Amino acid sequence: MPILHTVNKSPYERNSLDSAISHALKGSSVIMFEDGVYGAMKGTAHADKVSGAMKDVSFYVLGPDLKARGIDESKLIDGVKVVDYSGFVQLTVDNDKVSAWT
Amino acid sequence: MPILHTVNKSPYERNSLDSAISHALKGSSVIMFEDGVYGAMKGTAHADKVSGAMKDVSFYVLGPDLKARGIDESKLIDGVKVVDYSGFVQLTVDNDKVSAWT
Amino acid sequence: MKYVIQVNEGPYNHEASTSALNFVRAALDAGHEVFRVFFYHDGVNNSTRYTTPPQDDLHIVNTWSDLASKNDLDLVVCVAAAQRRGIVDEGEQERNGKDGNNIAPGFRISGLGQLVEGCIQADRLVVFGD
Amino acid sequence: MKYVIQVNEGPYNHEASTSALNFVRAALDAGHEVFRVFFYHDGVNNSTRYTTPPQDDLHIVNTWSDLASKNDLDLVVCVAAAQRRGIVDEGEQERNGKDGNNIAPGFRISGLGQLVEGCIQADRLVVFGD
Amino acid sequence: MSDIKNFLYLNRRAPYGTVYAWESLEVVLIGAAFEQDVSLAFVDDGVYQIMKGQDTSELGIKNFSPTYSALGDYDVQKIYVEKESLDARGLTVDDLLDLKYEDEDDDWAEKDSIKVVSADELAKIIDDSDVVLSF
Amino acid sequence: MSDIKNFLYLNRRAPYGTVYAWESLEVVLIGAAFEQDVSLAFVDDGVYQIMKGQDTSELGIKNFSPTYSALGDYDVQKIYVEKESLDARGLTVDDLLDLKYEDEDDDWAEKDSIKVVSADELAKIIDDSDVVLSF
Repeated sequence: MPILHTVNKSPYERNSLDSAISHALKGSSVIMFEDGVYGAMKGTAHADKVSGAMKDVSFYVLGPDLKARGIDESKLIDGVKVVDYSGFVQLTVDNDKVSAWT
Repeated sequence: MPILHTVNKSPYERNSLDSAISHALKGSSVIMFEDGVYGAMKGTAHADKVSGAMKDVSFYVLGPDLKARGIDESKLIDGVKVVDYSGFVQLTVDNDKVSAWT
Repeated sequence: MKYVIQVNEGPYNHEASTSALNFVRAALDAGHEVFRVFFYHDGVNNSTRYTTPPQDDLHIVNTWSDLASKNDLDLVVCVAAAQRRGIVDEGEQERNGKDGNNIAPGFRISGLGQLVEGCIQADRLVVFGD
Repeated sequence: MKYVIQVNEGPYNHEASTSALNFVRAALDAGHEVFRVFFYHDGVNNSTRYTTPPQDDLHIVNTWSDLASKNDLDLVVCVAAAQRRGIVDEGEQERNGKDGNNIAPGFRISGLGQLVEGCIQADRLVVFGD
Repeated sequence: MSDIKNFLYLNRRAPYGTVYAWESLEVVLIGAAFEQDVSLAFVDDGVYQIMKGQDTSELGIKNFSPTYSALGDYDVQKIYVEKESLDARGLTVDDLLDLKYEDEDDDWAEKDSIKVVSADELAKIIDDSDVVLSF
Repeated sequence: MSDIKNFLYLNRRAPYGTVYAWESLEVVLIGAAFEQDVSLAFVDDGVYQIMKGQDTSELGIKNFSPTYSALGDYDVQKIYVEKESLDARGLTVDDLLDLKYEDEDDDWAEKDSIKVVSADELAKIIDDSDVVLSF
């Protein structure tokens, strides 16, 4: 039963992304949105955790929140997929349930 | 000009305590209150940061917030001083200004 | 797919209510059903008709009201959370002896059971919060 | 010592307003002057008379009102923040065409300049927030 | 899908600093009337919610921690506490409230509600639930 | 104490996720009328507030980042950005808005407002201020 984990906080300010990754089983997905999108940037203190988890977990980031914050897609960690709100909705369809890590 | 730094967030959830300590000059004080009081407990993943900073910085914790959370004073890091609200007020008198780290 | 959406933060202070609005719109556009939007914690503050945000910013409360009226959405405000925070409809006004009310069109105040029942009825719960 | 106190969060959702109340009481008890309490961000939600918290919990809004009346406190609610969040007094009601108002006794709505002026006048600013 | 769903209440915040702990508990109490399969998990700062000896009298606010002890009467029997979260905070199960329920299948014997689980076990508990309510 | 105080606005939050960044800026703009000595510091996630290229159109909310470029006109000339915060986030000053002011003591020459400082330097800037407004 795949799960979509949602993360809406910056990994520098809160422990949300860490907690989501620690509790994400193989085959589940994580979407970063709101201030959570900073967790999708490469070359940062937190990027290795996302890259390291990527063999088991799929990572997504919400495009409209990236744009609001001036983050170009070229700055994203390789393998993180950008979705818009309709893609976010589709992820909640494709997974059996949603777990929010705030 | 000594400063009182206030920290009201748990060190596990937020970066407030870390930030306060990184910006506290010798002779300044830090008071932990609200969920910040968890930063005053010994034997934890964050206790070394407080102990390590203690030669330059004085640490205080708000008693009423400790009691609310069921933290006995025997569980505090050595050298952290417990104050009540009137002690908190006095700290804002004894220092020249207050900087809040939320 | 049938959704229940939980909104935990008030407008403007956190992005949560804007995110929930955008999610609900996208879900409706994709042909899904939004069975209920449940406002809890400070989320109850999405439902006051007393807001006057700057004209160059999104009017979050009116956007909820419009969305509800166009799509027949069930916008439920938790009564216990509303009482703590000062959201009042006509019934609450009378019950609690208030001299007015502030609930916006399209919202209704009801119990926490509406959230639990929504989770039982719906296929998915999506939470927007701090 | 002369204080200005800034309160950034609404009642109940965060401990900030309770902490501010306890601090203000202790400062007054110690003979200090509280020049102004300034409510900003979601802190403006401390000032609605529409709340009805459970009887076994602290009534935060009434506690502010009582404290203000007994100590002649200046409780100032930021107008820009209040407009975004639905806090209305008689003046704002008229200006923004609202059908009522919800401000509690002892609070007044005014501009951000009141915070800056408070910081200039006072010896200490103490911030309670999230 | 069966008529009864597995509800998991995922509690990650400390008490009193924010209202989430208390308003989560209010959902659990109301939700009990719906006779679903309910579990509570305490992880990250959520483990602080069930520390014993809480006394809010000096703050002047409501102490809601006694309510956790009543959960057994609401048929809440599965309370998971994450070991990694306890360890990082220097806590053991002895620091927590002694939460019990009466097992109707075992002649109403009083049993412990709290079960300490690893992060991996908690991940599976989340996986096994139908609805995750995060607070 | 002199008639003019040193005001330091300490910005530690990312924009849009919460309102603090924008409502901090509103205080700075209003405060300018009081002709105090004003500095802004961006530290921790606060450095994200002044990233260039912000575009909120797809979210449908107000983009307030152009306002930072107007700060020079409000006589805000000292904008400190913490190096450690930039480094941890993989950012350099090239990722930030190009904030300028006109120096009236130097024939209105256009100068950079942003100065990148270390955590130690920022600690001293905090120490040198009279009032610290934290957002």
